[in-house]
Amino acid sequence: MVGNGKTRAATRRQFLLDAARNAGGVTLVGVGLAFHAGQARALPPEAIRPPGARAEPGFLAACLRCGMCVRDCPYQILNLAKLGQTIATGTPYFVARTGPCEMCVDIPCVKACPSGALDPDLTDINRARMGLAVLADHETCLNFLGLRCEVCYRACPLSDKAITLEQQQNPRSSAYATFIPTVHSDQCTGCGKCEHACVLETAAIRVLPRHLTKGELGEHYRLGWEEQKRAGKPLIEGVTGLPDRMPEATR
Amino acid sequence: MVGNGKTRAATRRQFLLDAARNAGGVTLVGVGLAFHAGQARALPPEAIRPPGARAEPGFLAACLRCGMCVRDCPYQILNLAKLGQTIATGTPYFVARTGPCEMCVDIPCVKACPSGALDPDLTDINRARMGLAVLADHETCLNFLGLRCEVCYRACPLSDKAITLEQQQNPRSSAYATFIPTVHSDQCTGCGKCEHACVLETAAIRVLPRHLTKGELGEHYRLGWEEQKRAGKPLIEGVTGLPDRMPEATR
Amino acid sequence: MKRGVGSDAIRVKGWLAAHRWLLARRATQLTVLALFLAGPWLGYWIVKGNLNFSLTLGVLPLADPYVLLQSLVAGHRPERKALVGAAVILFAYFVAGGRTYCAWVCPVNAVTDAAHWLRARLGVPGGVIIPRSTRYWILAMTLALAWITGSIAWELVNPISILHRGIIFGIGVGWAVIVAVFLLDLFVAERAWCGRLCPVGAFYSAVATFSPLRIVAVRREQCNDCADCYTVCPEPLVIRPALKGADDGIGPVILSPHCTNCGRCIDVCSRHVFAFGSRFSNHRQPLADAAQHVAARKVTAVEL
Amino acid sequence: MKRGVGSDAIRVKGWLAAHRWLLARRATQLTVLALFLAGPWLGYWIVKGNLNFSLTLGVLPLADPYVLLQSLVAGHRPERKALVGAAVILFAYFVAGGRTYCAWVCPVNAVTDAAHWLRARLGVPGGVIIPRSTRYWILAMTLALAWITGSIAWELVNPISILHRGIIFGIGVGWAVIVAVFLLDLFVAERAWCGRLCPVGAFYSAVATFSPLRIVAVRREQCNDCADCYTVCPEPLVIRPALKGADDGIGPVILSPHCTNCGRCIDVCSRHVFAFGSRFSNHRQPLADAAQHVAARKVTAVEL
Repeated sequence: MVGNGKTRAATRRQFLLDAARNAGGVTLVGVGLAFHAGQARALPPEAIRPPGARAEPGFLAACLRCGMCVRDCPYQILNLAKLGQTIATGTPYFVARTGPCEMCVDIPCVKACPSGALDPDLTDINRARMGLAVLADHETCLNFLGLRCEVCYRACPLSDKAITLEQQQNPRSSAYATFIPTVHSDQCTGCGKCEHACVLETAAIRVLPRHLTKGELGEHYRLGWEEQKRAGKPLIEGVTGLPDRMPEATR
Repeated sequence: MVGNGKTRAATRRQFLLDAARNAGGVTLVGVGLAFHAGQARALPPEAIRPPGARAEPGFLAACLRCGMCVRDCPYQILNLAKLGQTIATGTPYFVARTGPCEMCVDIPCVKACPSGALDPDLTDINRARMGLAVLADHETCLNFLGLRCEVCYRACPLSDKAITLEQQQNPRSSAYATFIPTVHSDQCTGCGKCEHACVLETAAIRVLPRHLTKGELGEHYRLGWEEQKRAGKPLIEGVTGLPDRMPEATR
Repeated sequence: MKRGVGSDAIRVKGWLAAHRWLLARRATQLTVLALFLAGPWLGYWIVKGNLNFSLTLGVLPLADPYVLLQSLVAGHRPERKALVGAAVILFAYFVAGGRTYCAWVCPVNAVTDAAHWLRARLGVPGGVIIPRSTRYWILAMTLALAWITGSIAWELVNPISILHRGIIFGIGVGWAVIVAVFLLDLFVAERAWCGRLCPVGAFYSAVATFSPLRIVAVRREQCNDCADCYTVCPEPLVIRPALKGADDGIGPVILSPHCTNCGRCIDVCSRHVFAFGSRFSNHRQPLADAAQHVAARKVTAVEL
Repeated sequence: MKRGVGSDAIRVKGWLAAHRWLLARRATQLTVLALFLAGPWLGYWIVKGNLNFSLTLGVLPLADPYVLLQSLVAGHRPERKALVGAAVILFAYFVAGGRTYCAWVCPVNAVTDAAHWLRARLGVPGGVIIPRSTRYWILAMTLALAWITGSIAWELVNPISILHRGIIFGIGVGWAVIVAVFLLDLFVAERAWCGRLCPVGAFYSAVATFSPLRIVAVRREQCNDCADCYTVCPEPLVIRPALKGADDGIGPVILSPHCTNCGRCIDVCSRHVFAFGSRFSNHRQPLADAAQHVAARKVTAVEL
C-alpha cells in the first residue's frame, strides 16, 4: 500500500497545488467581501439603532440579524435592513421621523436580544443613548421665530430634563420673549420623539449620532456656577479686589 | 462547408449554453458588485466633497477618480479615498477639522475637474454649498458659556454674513451678555473653517450635510418682519383693534 | 425508450412510496417555514425570529452555531440565550446528521433543487468544475473575515439568511441574490451552491463527522446497478463505499459527512437497498458474510 | 536537456536583440509611471492625474474612454475636457492597436507577468478553465451596472485604477486587491486576469478591431515550428491563423484584436518570422505564392 517516494512527492505536490488554487480563488472572493464589510460599517446617520445597541463595530460583531428585537417592539418601529439599503443587511434600526422609540419601561427589545448586541445591562430606558437630539436649524424652529410651538418639548419623554425651554429676549421686540427648546446631552436618550413631533415640513430638531454633534471642553475648563453649586457656597470669600489699571492721565 | 441542420442546431445549442454559463457566472459577480455600489453611496457625514460637487448619486456617476482636483488644490486639503475607507474608492473629499476649504476665489479644484463632477458653473466660491455649519453643541461652546471666544466667527470667510454674533442675555447673570455664534444657512458655504478653528478638544460647531440638519418651514408660514421689510412699511395701517374677551365678572 | 430515473421504483413500490422521503422533506421544509410565518402572517406566535436565532413558544431558543461562531471570532462574547440556542442546534444536528439541515430545513435547498431539475430538463452539461473542498476554504475564509473585520461579514451576503429573513421580514432587492444562486446552479456548475460553495453546509458537514443517524445500504446485496441512486443524490460520491464496499469490508453505512440524509436514494431504489439506520450498523455485517451477499446478488439479477 | 524558451533566438540574435521588445515594453511602462510620479515625488509636473484622466504639460488631456463610457451610461454628461481626452486616447489606441495599452501601459501587466513567470517556475498546471469570452460578459456587466446603479460601479474594484492611483496617491489596503490578482493568475487559472476577465482589455480589443498597426508574420515561410512564440504569447490563439494560414490564403497579419502588440513573438523567434507592420500587409502576399513558401520552408528545415 505504501507508494514510492516519487509518487508520494507527486501526490503531495498535487495536493498543495489544488489547495493553492482553491485558496487563491477563495482569497479573491474574501478580499472583495472584506472591503464590502468595511464599507458596510458606514451606518447612515438617519438610521438609529435600538436602545442599548453597542457602538457600530461591536454591534456588527454581536448582532445575529434574527429580528427578535423587531418582533418584541410593541410599537413596531424597528426594521431589519434589507439588501440594497446602506445599512448592514439584516440589522435592526429605526428612523426617528417615521417612528421614534416609545421608551417602554421594560425595554422589550433589549430583553428579546439573545446575543447581547443590545446590552442587557441597560435596565433603565432613561439611560439609553441611541443618539442625541440637536436643534439643528434655529432658522426654521417656530420657537426661535417667536411662536410658542414647543411641541418637541412636550413630546419629550424626559421633558424639562432632556429638553428645557430657555427664556430669551426676542431679538425683534422687547415686548416679547422667546422660549428656546434646549437639549441637555446628559439626559437625552436619542429616542427621536422630538424629531418625530416637530411640526415643520422637515424637522428643525434632529437625532444624530453623538460623535457627529457633541463637542468636548478642554479638561482645564471649570464652570464657576457649577463649582459653586457643588461647593454649596461661593468659591472665594467676599468680593475679590482686582488691581485697577487706569490710563496714566486719570490717575 | 454548410453543415446539416442537426449539426447547426447542436452548435447553436452549445453556443447558447456557453453563453448562459458565462452570463450566469458574471451575473453572480455583478449582483455582488451592484450591492457593493449601493452600499458605497453611504458617504460618511465627516467627509466633505470639494466645492461644486454634485449631489452624491450624480457625483458617483460623474467623478472620474483622476485626482486632478487634489493636485490643483493649493492648500492640499483634498484626499482621494483609499480602499478600506467608507468613502467610494478614489473620490475626493476633505475633513473640516483636519483641513478646511480655504475658499480660493479662482476655485482651482473646480477648474481642474475634467468631467463636471465639480460643477463648472460654480464661479463664485461664496456660492459653494459643501455642507452647512451647525453650532451643534451649545453646552460646550465657550460663547454659550459666557466667554467671548468667537474664534469660529472670526475664522469664517463670510464673517458677519454666514456667522453673526447674536447678543443674548446671560441666563446666569444680568450683569453680562452672551454673544451666540449664529450660522445663516443662506450664506454658509460649508467650508469648515469654523469647525477647524473651534478651540475645544472636540469642536462644538460642525459642518454637516445640509439634508441632515436643515429644517423646512411649511409654505403657509410668513415672517412678519421680513414681509414688512420687503413691503417697506407696516403691513397693516395703524394699530389693529382686536376684540377684548374679559371674564364675565369684570365686564 | 429512455428509462426515467426512479421509474423502476415507482413500478415496484408505487408512486407514493417512491417519493416518500422527498414528500416528507418538502413537508418539513414547508412546515418549518410555516411555523416562522404563522406569527407575522396569522398572528400565531409559535416561532419568533429566523434561522439565525429563534424562540419557540417563548421558551426554546435555537441559534445558528455557525453564525455564533463567527460572532465569537469577531470578538463578541454572546449572552447565554444565544449560546444555549446554539448548543441545542449543535446537539440536534449532531444526532440527526449535520447536513440534514441542508436537505430538510434550509430554504435555499428548494431553489437549488429547482435549478437542478431545470438543468436536467434543459440538458445543460456539467459546466465549470468546482472542487467539493472549496466550501471548506470558504468556511475558513468567512471565519478569517470575521476575525479581520471584527464583524459577521458573511451575513452581509449569506443567501440562506437573505432568503429566509427575506420571506419573513421582507426581502427588498435581496431576490437578486437568490436569482444569482439559481442561475449559478442552472448554468454555471452542477450542484454548485449547496454542494461546493456554501460554508453553512461545510460547517454542518463538520458537525456530522460522528453523527449516529445515517443512511445505510442495508440490502446492498440486492443492488441491480441501475444507478438511479447516484443520479438523484446531491453528493453521489458518498454512496459508492457503502454500496459497493462489501468485498473490501467497507459499509454498508454511508459514513461520509457530506451525505445530507435527504433519503432520495431510499425512495428511488426499487430493490429496497437503502434505509435510515445508525452509524453502528457496520458491526452487524462482518466481512465473512461478503461471499454470501455476492451470491444473493446473483440471484437477484436472475430474478429481474 | 530541455531547450529553454527563446534560447535559439538568443543564440542566433544575441541576448539584447532577443529581448528588444520586452525591454522596450518595460521601459515604456516605467516611463509612463515615472511621468506620473515626477510631479508628486520630484515636483516636476509633466503629467498630472492618473490613467483615468491626466493632463500633460497643462495642455494635453487624456482620458480613459471606458471609464467615460460608464459615466455616460450612468447618466452623466461629461465636460468637454474629458470628452476630448477620451477621443485622443481612442484615436491613439485605434492606430496603435487597442490592447497595446495592456502590454505597454497598464501597470497590472507587470503583476500578471510576474505571476505567469512564477507559475512557470513552480510548474503550476493550467487550473480552472475560464473562457476568453468572459471578459466581454464582464464588460457588458460593468456597463449594465453603471446604468442600474447610476454610478461608475466598476471603478470601486478595478485593479488597474486601484494600483495606478494607489502608486501615485497612496494605496491604503488596496494592495490586497493586487495580491488577489497575483494569486489568481499564479494558482487559480493561467493568464486569468488580463486574458479572460479584465473588461478594460475587452474594451480595447473592441477598439482594436480595425487597428492599422499589427504584428505580421512577414517571413512565415521560415518558421521552423519551434513553438516558442506560442509559449511566450499571452494570447496564443492569435498566432496560428497568421503563421500557418498560408495554404488557406490567410495572414500573414495577426488580425485578432486580442493581440496585445507586446512583440514577444518577434523577440523570441530565431528565424525573424515576425515584425511590426500594417494590417494591410495581407494584400502583398497573394495566395498564388503559397506553393513557393512551402518550398522555401523545406529549404529552411534542411538548413537547420
